[in-house]
Amino acid sequence: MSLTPYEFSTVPRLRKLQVINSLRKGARIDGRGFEDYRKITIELGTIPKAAGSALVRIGDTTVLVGVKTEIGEPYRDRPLEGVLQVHAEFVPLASPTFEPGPPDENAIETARVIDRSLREPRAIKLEELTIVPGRKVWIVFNDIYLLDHNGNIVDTSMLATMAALRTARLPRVVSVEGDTVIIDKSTREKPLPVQLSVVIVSVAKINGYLLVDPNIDEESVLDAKLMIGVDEKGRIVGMQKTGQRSFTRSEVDQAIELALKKAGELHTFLNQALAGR
Amino acid sequence: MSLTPYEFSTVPRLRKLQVINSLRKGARIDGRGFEDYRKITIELGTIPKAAGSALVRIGDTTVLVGVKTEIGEPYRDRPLEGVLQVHAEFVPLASPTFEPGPPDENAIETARVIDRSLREPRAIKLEELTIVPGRKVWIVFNDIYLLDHNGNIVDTSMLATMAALRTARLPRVVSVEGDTVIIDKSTREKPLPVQLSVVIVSVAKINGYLLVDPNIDEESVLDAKLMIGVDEKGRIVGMQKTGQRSFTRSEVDQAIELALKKAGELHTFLNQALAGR
Amino acid sequence: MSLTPYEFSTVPRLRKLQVINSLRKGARIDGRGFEDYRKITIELGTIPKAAGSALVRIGDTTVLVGVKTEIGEPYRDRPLEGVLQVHAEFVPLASPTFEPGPPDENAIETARVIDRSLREPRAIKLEELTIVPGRKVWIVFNDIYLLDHNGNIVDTSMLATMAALRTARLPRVVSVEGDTVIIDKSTREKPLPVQLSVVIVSVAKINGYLLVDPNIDEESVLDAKLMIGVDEKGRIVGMQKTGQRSFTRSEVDQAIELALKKAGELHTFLNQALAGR
Amino acid sequence: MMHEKPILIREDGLRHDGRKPEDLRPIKMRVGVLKNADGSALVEFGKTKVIAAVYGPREAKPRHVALPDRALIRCRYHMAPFSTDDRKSPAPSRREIELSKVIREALEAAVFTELYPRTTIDVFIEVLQADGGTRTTGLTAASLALADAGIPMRDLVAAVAVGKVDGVLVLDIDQLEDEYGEADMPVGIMPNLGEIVLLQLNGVLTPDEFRKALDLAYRGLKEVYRLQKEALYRKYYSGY
Amino acid sequence: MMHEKPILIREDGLRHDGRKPEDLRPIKMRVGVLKNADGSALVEFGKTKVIAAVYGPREAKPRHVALPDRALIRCRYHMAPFSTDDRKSPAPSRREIELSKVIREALEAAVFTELYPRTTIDVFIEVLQADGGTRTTGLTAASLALADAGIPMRDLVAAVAVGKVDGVLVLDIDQLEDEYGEADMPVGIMPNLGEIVLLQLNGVLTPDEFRKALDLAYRGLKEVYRLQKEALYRKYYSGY
Amino acid sequence: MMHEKPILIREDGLRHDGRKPEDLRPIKMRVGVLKNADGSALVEFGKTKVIAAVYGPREAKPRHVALPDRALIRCRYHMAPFSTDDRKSPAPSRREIELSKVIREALEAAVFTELYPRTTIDVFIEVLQADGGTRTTGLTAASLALADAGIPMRDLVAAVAVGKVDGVLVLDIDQLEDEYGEADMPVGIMPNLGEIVLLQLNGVLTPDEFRKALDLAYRGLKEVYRLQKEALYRKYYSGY
Repeated sequence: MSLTPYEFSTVPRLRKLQVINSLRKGARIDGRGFEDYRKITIELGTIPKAAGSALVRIGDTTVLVGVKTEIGEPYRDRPLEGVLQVHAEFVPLASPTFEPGPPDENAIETARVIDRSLREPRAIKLEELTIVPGRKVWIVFNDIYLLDHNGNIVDTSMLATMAALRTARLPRVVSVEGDTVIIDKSTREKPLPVQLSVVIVSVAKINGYLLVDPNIDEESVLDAKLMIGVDEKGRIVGMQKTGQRSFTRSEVDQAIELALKKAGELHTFLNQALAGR
Repeated sequence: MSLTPYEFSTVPRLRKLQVINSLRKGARIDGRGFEDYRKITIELGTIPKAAGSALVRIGDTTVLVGVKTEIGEPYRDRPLEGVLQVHAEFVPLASPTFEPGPPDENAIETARVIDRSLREPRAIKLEELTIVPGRKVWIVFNDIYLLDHNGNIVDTSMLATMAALRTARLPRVVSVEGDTVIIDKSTREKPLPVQLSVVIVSVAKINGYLLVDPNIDEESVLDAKLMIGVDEKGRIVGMQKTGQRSFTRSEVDQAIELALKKAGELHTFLNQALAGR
Repeated sequence: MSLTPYEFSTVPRLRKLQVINSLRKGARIDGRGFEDYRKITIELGTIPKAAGSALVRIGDTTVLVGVKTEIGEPYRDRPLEGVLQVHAEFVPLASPTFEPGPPDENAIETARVIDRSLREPRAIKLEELTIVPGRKVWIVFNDIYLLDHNGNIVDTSMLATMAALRTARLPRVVSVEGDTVIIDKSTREKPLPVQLSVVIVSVAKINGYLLVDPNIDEESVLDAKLMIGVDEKGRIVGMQKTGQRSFTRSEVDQAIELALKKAGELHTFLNQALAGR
Repeated sequence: MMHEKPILIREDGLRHDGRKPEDLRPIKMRVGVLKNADGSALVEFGKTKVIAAVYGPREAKPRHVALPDRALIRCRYHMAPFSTDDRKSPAPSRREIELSKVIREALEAAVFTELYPRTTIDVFIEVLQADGGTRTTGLTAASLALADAGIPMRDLVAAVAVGKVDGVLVLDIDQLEDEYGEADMPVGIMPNLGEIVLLQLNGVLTPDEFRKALDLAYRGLKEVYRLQKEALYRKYYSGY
Repeated sequence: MMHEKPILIREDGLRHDGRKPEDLRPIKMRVGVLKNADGSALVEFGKTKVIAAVYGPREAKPRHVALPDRALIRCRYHMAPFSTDDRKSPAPSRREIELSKVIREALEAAVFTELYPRTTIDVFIEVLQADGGTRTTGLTAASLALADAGIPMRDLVAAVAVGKVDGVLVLDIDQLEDEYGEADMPVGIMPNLGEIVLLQLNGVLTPDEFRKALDLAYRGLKEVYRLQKEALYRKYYSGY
Repeated sequence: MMHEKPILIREDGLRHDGRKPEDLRPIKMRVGVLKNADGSALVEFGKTKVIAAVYGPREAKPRHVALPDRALIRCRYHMAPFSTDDRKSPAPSRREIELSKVIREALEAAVFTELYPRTTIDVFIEVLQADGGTRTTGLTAASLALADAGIPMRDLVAAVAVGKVDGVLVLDIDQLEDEYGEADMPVGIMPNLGEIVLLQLNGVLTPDEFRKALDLAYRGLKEVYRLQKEALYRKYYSGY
């Protein structure tokens, strides 16, 4: 069951005024322009024991993604494909408002939006993850771990996911006899078959203004937000509106235009970070 | 853990008086006689995608039952029989007092009372649901979905269950090779092997009066209730006392006599409804 | 998540004073010396349907342990060993402060401390519980059931566990064909391969005094407690500090000396009880 | 494994364990067996062994569940993992949830809950060994534990299951008779008042058989009631 | 089993079920179908069948969740176990949790929650039969149930999914088109205001396709909105 | 797969990774690594990597858990799904529940909880990569995070595990030594006071070995303590 979040009702009026007054003057409370991301950093290989990993910061928002692989069975309706599982945990370490417990609707939504933005354009060639057709395939777990929540979790998580997946390597398959697959867990050999890079650009609407990469103060007062997945070819590969208010059609059109532009920059930044390793 | 229900303590005294005063005058608050059911309607095939389904109303109490079938393994101690599973959900849509969550003790009791009234007299020939002896059998899920709760859930649910089961058809088994069973889910062929029809008549005791089919106001003030399963041969195939007070022996005898009489009527009604399809 | 227990803050000051004043005078509130256990009784075979069972009382603290066995699969990293599972339930029957629900941190800690004190010194020859190497082994469930909680649950539970395990017998294996193992559950034949006896001595620290077998009043005011597993050879086979305060090094040394001494007595007592059957 | 149905009524008319159809199993009852609980009882019917404890009347926890005009009864029927043939998972099963309700309702009819508004009376039943009739043994034990806790009741509750096996109505069925018999009918009554507080039927009976089965239950429950009173007497009057 | 992809757009340009790309499925709407609920509606798009009920505004339970300045909306999207091809476990799936949120947020934008501070408005959506478009059908039904409950709204919410199948943009996709198509885009709007309250895209579209798909949705939603008003009219003005 | 036991103590007396028995692994500590938390620290012992955050003292939630005379400590030790060799399910395991308790009790002994009655101090420990000694690394990090949050303590807590491998007592065992060794003994102390706040033994030791193992732990903890103070100094006095 989904409930109106308590926070929505209790944002201090003053903060709301500050955010909006700032926008009216054409700037944001932290001084950025409407189309500016905060500073982005990408650290690769943070968790050497994982198949792939990346720590990404957008401003003070910090997400660690670890990719693990294991041998398992394919889904019954996809016997010739490996399995990708995307999970997100918002651990209580990351925010004074988080409590321990199973993933809440926000963590689930984050994981599922990212999952679909990977799955729908077939960013990973899952068919190359088959070992014994119909019986044994690679299961790829992409675990999103939010360490510090200061707004725009989804864009940060998508970047960290992409960086972790694109640098992930599968262990060596030592032998396959019937259904018995032996792997050498200590190895990292074949790269994960990632054939397409995807980023997500979230566009927030606050009092009629559209802006990218909302920080946590902006998120607390926004009317609505559009999370837009864009692949390296400039196609829209996923979208999700969130927030308690609406968009007009022309706002949606503007948001998409903005997202396509920023997505190009994010793709370039990500490629550079990966090239630099 | 089972707790005294809060409602029991907070029924308005006025309602209690109304119900009882009415009974003293030989009638019930809604004008019925002690031995009268509310109006019953049976709609068959409400959910065409299910193997069988029925929507039954007794007065304003509305229950939808859907029967699904799948291939699975038999219970270890019943290797030559199919599996029947009866579940009941009291979704919050159905009453202002219901909350979302796993089935509570009332839903569980309802499902189990109905399950036993089917299982004990072998209403379904489970042995005919075997596909590969000891390995593969039909699993039959009978899901009871309460949509509107206005009293006497169990009698309504049993009628809907019986109507759904008796009209259910199994998909075609396309091939069996070893343990691999292929079915064509789009088909509905062999009827479910139902060999015996069962109904449940609930007799309520209020201030010493016995009456059938209590409505929700009567249920809120009743002393005790006897749910009596009766098959088409007039045998008692299940029984459960509920409620926070007791029955005398002679009250039990009267309740059974009443149940046997009303059960005959319910069987006739059900048979007519099924013949009319 | 672990929380400071509420009880810790709300122990009546008077009780604390009584316990401490008593210790100052060299005795304990129930008249025992610092190194005295309360009266211990061991009843064997309380649950004849279990493979082994024992009801042990230390003072009024009562623990019932039942051992069940079944056929199952070995752990993947221990293909040639049977499986031992130790669980503890603190059912609400046992104390006015217990509530129904899954095992809390205290029950889990108790089970795990006992589990390790058995597992680390290989008290049970798990390799003798293999039936089909890599495929089928005996699973041994050691269920600790606390019936009356009056302090020192762990020592009592360990004694009951040891008594139950040492008297447990496995059912007869009737036949093994491939992975299919048939057993005759009604039999009790081969003793469980217990090769080493272990006891736990808990030493409490209250206001600087060290004492064994704290009763429930003493537990409610203790600073810290050291649970020390000792095998029949006088080796330390497990240890766990609990409680919200600290030990000095020399207190730890004294506690161990005390534990070694009392462990010898417990071993003797246990052996006598088992010999007397 | 599927087993062949064993013979439940032998040629001499006796049951598989030598009892006559109208015989109870050997019964043991002991009151006041736990120190912490306000009341407690251990009851055995043959190999079935159940312990019950009562806490209360005490403050309702959490407070908002308290009832303004009576005590709230909280009842849990629970089986120890080692009580059954195959180890039982400790998580409450649907069966245990149903039986907790059925037993609670039986006790509600007996306890003068209206004497203790805003309090809770907790009844915890633990099945230590199950060999048929655990709910009736549990209910019998629970009513003793309530009496031991000094909680006023209209009457004790005595309970037993009757069954139909190989076509014969028998008293106090055990697990084997339950498993392979044609009907299992647990009955709980307040013997002095003659009133029925628990009644279930799992199986098939003709109306006539049902009446005879209920007669048989009443007859057995007279003896159960006698043993209950004796157990209370032993604790409270004999200094035992 | 993996099935071969069926033909979704036939040679004659029609869809597998004979519809034109811009056709809706046959739609049924009925308001006030439940007695207990304060408002309710049953909506069918083809074989997809969803019932929604609204309770409230009523006292928030538990009280501490209440909001000082508006009504709290609680929303549950839930699928009946028999609604799907394979039986669905009754426990809420991750998908159901996400959709409950997405639908709640769509309704928040429409309801004047500020009129009822400290209360709860409960929206319960039950999918009875799923054949594609259950979230949009559910949102459409929920907004009717809110209207039936007399809760003031800026506008009704009408919702439908557009999709891309065999390269063609089509309106109101069903399960087969969802499963084998290239994109599924659920859209919910307040038709009179023209504003978008729900928007998801599962699939791949070029920016140009996206705009055309949204156009198609708006066109279909005009008709959905008309049917919604008609259903309300039938209940409230025609005595039906 | 079962692996053969590797050689843990080489012929030259060194350990599998080249350390001497009394050597710690390379240690990194960084304080104040998170923005939201009131205090935080990242600590690495070799490949083991743990982050800890502290929130509080703050209002207890829910309020009824608050203690009248001291702060309530809530402590969670948790492993990231990617921290272990095989992916770990996010649901708390029995091991994590036990370690949360053991670590909480170690911290209770150090924190002046009596200074903040009715509040909560939350300690969240996340194991990011596990290679042996995660609980001691976590406790070490937690005490730094508490210091970083400005919460008064009797002393910092420094922790390390000693072990017995191939018959030799060694300091700061890693995962391989834990898995194939004979004993693992985590020790947490307040170094300045010399008091023990955490002590566990998983394995078999003679009383004499136990004393020597404890000596070894104390020796190593002197160095850990020095590094802790250095890390705090770096943040608070060096402007780093």
